[in-house]
Amino acid sequence: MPLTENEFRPKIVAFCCNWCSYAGADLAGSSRLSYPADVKIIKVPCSCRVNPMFILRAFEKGADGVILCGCHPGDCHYSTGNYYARRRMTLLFSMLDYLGIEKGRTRVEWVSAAEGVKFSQTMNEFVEKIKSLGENVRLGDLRCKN
Amino acid sequence: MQRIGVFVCHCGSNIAATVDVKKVVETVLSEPGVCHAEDYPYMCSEAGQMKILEAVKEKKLTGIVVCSCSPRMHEATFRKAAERAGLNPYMVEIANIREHCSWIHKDMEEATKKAVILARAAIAKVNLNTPLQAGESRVTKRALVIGGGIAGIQTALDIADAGYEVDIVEKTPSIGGRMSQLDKTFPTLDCSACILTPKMVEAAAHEKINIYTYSEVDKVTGFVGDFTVDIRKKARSVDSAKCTGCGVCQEKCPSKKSLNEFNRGLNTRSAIYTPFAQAIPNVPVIDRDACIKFKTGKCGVCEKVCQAGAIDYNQKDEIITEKYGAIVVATGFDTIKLDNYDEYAYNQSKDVITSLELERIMNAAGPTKGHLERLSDGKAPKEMVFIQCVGSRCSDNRGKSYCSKICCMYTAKHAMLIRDKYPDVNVTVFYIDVRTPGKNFDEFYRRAVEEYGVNYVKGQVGKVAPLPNGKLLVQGSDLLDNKQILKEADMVVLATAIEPEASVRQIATMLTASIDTNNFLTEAHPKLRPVESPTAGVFLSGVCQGPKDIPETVAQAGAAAVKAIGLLAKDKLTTNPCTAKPDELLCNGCSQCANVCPYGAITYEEKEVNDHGIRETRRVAQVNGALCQGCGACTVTCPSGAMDLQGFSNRQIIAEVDAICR
Amino acid sequence: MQELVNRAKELLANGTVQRVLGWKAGDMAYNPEPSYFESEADLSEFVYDAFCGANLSKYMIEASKKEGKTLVFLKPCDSYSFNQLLKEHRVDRDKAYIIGVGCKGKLDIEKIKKEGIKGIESISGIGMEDACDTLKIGTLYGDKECSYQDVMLERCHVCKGKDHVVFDETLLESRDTVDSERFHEVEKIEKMSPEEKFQFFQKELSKCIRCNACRNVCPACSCRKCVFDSTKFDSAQKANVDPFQEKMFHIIRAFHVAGRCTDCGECSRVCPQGIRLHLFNRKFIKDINEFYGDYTAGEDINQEAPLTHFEFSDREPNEERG
Amino acid sequence: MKYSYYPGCTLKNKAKDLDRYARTCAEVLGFELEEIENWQCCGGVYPLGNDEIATKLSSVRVLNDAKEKGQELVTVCSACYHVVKRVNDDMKHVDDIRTRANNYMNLSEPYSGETNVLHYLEVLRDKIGFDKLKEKVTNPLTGKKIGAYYGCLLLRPGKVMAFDNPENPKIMEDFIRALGAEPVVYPYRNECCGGYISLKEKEMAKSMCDTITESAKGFGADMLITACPLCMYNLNKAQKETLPVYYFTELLAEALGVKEEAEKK
Amino acid sequence: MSHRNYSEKIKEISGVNPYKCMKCGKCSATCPSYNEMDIKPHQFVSYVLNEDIEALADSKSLWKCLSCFACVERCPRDVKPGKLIDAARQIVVRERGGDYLSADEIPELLDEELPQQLLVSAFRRYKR
Repeated sequence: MPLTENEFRPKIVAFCCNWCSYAGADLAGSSRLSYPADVKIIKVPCSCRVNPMFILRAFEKGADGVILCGCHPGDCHYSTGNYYARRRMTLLFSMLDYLGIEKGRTRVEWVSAAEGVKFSQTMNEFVEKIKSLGENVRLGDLRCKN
Repeated sequence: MQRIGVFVCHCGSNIAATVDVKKVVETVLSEPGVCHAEDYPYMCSEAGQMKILEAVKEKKLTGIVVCSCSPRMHEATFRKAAERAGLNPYMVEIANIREHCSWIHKDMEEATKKAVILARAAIAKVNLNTPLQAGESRVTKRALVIGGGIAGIQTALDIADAGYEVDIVEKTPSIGGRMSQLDKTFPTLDCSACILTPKMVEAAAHEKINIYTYSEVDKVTGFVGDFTVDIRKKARSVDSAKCTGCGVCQEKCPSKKSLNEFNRGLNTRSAIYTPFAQAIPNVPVIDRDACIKFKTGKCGVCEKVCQAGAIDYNQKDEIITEKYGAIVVATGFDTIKLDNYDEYAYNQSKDVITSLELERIMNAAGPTKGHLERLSDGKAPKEMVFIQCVGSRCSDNRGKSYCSKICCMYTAKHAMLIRDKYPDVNVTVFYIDVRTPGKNFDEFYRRAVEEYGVNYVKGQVGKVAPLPNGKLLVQGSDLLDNKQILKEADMVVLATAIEPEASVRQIATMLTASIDTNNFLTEAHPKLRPVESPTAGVFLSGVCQGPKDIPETVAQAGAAAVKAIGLLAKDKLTTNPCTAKPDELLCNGCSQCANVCPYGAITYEEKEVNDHGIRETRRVAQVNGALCQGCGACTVTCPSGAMDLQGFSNRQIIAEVDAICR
Repeated sequence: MQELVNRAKELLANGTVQRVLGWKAGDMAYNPEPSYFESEADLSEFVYDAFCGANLSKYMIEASKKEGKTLVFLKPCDSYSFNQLLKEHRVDRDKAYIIGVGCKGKLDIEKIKKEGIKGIESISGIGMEDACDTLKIGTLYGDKECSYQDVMLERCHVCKGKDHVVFDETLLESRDTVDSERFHEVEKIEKMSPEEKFQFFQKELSKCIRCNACRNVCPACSCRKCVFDSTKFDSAQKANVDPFQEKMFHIIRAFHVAGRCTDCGECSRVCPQGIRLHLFNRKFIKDINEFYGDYTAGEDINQEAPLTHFEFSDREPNEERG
Repeated sequence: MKYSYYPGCTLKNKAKDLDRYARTCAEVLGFELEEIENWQCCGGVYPLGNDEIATKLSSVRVLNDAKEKGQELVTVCSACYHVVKRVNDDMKHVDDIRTRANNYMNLSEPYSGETNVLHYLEVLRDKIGFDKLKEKVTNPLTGKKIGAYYGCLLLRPGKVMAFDNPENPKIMEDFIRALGAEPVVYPYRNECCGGYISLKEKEMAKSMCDTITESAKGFGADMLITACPLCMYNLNKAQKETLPVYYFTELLAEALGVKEEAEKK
Repeated sequence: MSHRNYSEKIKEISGVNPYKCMKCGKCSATCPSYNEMDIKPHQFVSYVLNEDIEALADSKSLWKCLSCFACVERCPRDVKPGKLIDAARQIVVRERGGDYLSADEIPELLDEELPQQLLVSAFRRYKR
């Protein structure tokens, strides 16, 4: 998609676990299933590696949305990592909602190594959602916004 | 401060057509720590790697960022190159500008911008990288094969022939699997049992192979080279050591009404049974749900008639714990349930059958002793209709989205065999496409048409309606003649889609091997590593990975064996150095991290520490590097940040976040 | 109160304990503070009345490193905190002699001041032997009166219960003080629109001066070194420089104590800016109860903690509440 | 138990029988059908086009009425059931239709598919239970061999209607069994009778009905039952003499011994 | 509107993605009106894809489809040929006003038993 002026282009950080979701993103790539360039992926070994600090940090530095992708429950490479991640993120997201941060800015999605289509779809949806929410002003360090 | 070199790969035009690599090079040069940047058509080539080696030497680089394909492709390559250049291999980071950038974006400006950001994130991370040393772990020289069908048998034989111990775990009372249920095999039409039985016997007789039938895998712990597996040997109620396999117990057993699984439920068997004549081991089991002795306490006929005294009603499930270096999954397939396809009247009429059921009907040991007859009235059919793609190629959630691959060939085989043995039977095959890639396959199909006069009609069937006269009205369409066809048939055979054996889900979960939406096990790479699971030490054999015919299954079984042998041949494995590491001065000793560790890698020690001059004994966490697999669960549980993950440290990830959000 | 002093003297005298951890009278009638008492003489300053809200359990971390046993007085709610610290191996049960003391609800001086009572010189009706229904307050401007219940700390209105979960012996009777629904405030906020929520917390948190009083008093927030003081996350901060950092600090602080916070309410009690910090912790407690079943930190040290445990069927993070 | 009841146009006119037997039997079986006030015709056919909004509104009104009363909505006519249930599904799942329909309706609270739509047969199966029904039968229809004729509208599309297995349904057979008669299963019971085209394509409809009735007779049916006035019309047009067709409610009334009572209404 | 636009409109109204069709012909095997139709159900998608809308609009099939949803139910690719033909009919009715049924011919089509819903639905289907 060519860049047009004045169009809001969100900053989106996607944490992907090495075993399923990062591979799912690779499959989306090798299958040429496009999604907006606004999404930047950070590889982590497991969804349970993602500290709420990372998510808040991303928002602080100007991210408009953060998504965490991991193996489907039951399929974690480390057996149980995504279960812990699920509880942590459930509580964190609920807290952010409680603080008045738009719910759609955070998301968890389970994407397997075989789900290139799902990865691409998820990212397309997420970008759309963030675009509809607009710029993140409630959770940012305003100095980071230019 | 690191001295970082950035190497941007064109990947031919894969990257360079969408990402302005020169611009990337130019832009990253101003990043902190970067003192060298260049691009090259193929960084992964020997010449490309030499570029890295030279730059390391000339510019005294301490860290390397390669902007290229996914780290899943070439991270290992570039780490090795770094090692050749005298750097620690873990001073390399990959910016994935192919799969995550050039391949999914079309606009060059946009893709280039993104590539720069991804490079920045990798640079920011490398700035914080520290050299890591890989540890070592031992390899148990024994393999486990889960599933005793042709895939499992072949894999086990090949591993055993290489000189390693192999255990086969098979959940049914005999090895043999689906292939033992087949009558003839394409494209040569030789008898399935004739070629399978010798393999079964060979496996049973092999001194390196140990077979656990009527057994299941209960629990798997550990990791590549060092798995610990609990195998549940289900109570057979027959002492294998004493049983002579005479078969008298089965003859005399008064409970004969259980559906015969081996014959797909088309006839019945006794409560004490061996599934088929060539079963290995030739030792029956008692089906406790059907056995009168177990249900009422009275009976005991088998015990009375057994001269060997092998019957043991008190036998209990037994758990065997064994260590393995490699695990091969060969769990095979089943046909799908047809409850979603009642338009084909499978549930309404006995004369509508699946192809696997037809195999049993055609087989001399089958429910009709090999005579082709209608199951409703025993009459010989005159008109037979085959329907292809039943449940395959369906994207409507009723069936499977994939092609089951074997149906075109076995349907041609069935049609041919019927026309050969019963020339007065007319055979019509309704097909969508006939797919016969394979050596001598299309010729085989054409023979069915040209030599045996099988009537192939292009068009799917819409409905099969049982008629009051006992026949089946097949309503199909002939797309080539643009006609709707109404055909009265005596039997209808459904080429039913295949799906992975249901138990594979549980097994995959135990092995933490990933599985796709259709329950097929995922391979480490769809083209280049097709017999390996992404989980190290776990290999895939046969249909559990995707639909396959027998020759393909055997080929893959051999390939899986080779991969397993390659692993077992090693004495030591280098372990992932990206493990958790506690900062003893920050550790509270609260044990929360140990509670979430799936490997029991964290223990606590009362240890004297020197905290800025204060010497005291504290309870602090210790990580066993050989056990830790580096998931990072502990790091988030730790409130003080004392526990960190090497290679994915808090600061490294935060640096990446900052670089992306900048 | 004298009973407590007498018993403390006994235990010191017979060598059971080396020291006593209790409350010492402050310079005003309403500000007693935690203190060690090493001798019989020291105990003359000991006080236990309606202003002894301070939770002494956290002090037991340091006391556990000292020679010999420490006698500690724990109110019912404090005993949960102690238990939680025990679960996390932060205190040594063998180094503690716990006297569970009764509680009739503790008072909030800020609430008394809000009643318009200024220039306080003396307060009576706050002893454990008193009826604790009316306070008589001597001020520069004459005698005033106010209802005991009206000026209780918020936490006492929603008290977890008046039974101690860990103790060696108990002294003094308690009185039930619950008259509010614990999650009522949280629910009220949950029902607000996102904009209202945001404004509400923005207003609360913008008062924060990052004095760290909440962190220092919290028995769960007892890390040797806080992440906000270390370089581990590149997150070392002293004062908040922007509205985000206030949020970051308080969200992470609440997250770090989620599943461990006993809702002792000390954070809100000590906040010099009067920020209702318990609203964060209580939100997590409410969610944990709703999503994963009722859980009270510190109640049972053998129970699996909600964040180091899971069920296969746990809810999904994106799932709507309902 | 009280349900909102939507009879639909034909049940007030040509298919009065279908309606009055249903009501009388409901009384016997202990549930109440409270007719929705001022209902409008559902249109008889579900508007398939994604951009059809106005044609769906009468159904939305009925559905919302039931929602406001906090009741489930019961229909007897297959066509009404089909239309109302599919519109309800749209309101639940299709954002665009929901938004636009609600814009038209201007309700105090937007309707988004909250009402549960039930066919009378579903009430018998899921709420009363065929076992209970069997107990209430005073005049079992022993010896009768009855073919159930489902037609299209009750069953398809299976994912939306979720009424029964669309290719091999059994609810009417179970119903017949509960009345003490013998169900006759024949393969054309879910094939179309010609339905909507029979106004102009009388011949086509006849040939389709012939296939159905021949199949039923071939498997030994003495009579057919249906829940649809349109099917009833088409089947009777094609033939009347050899295979009588009844509304299922008529046989229900007969088995419950209230047929005559119902006819007086 | 151009043919392309009509084709797009049909896809929009029906919500059908004709590219999903794999030409298995199950719809044609299923259709009870097959013999009455000039353009067969499995061909609908081709006409839409080829933008041959005129032929589709003039086709008898538009008026012979029963809307019995059997093709929709059985289609293994979720293509819904029935929805496609209905959308084509919608367009014809909307554009041309619908000349398949006129009010004048109604009386002679009526009989004693004819249920109301048949009339109502006929007008819904064939008229604007």
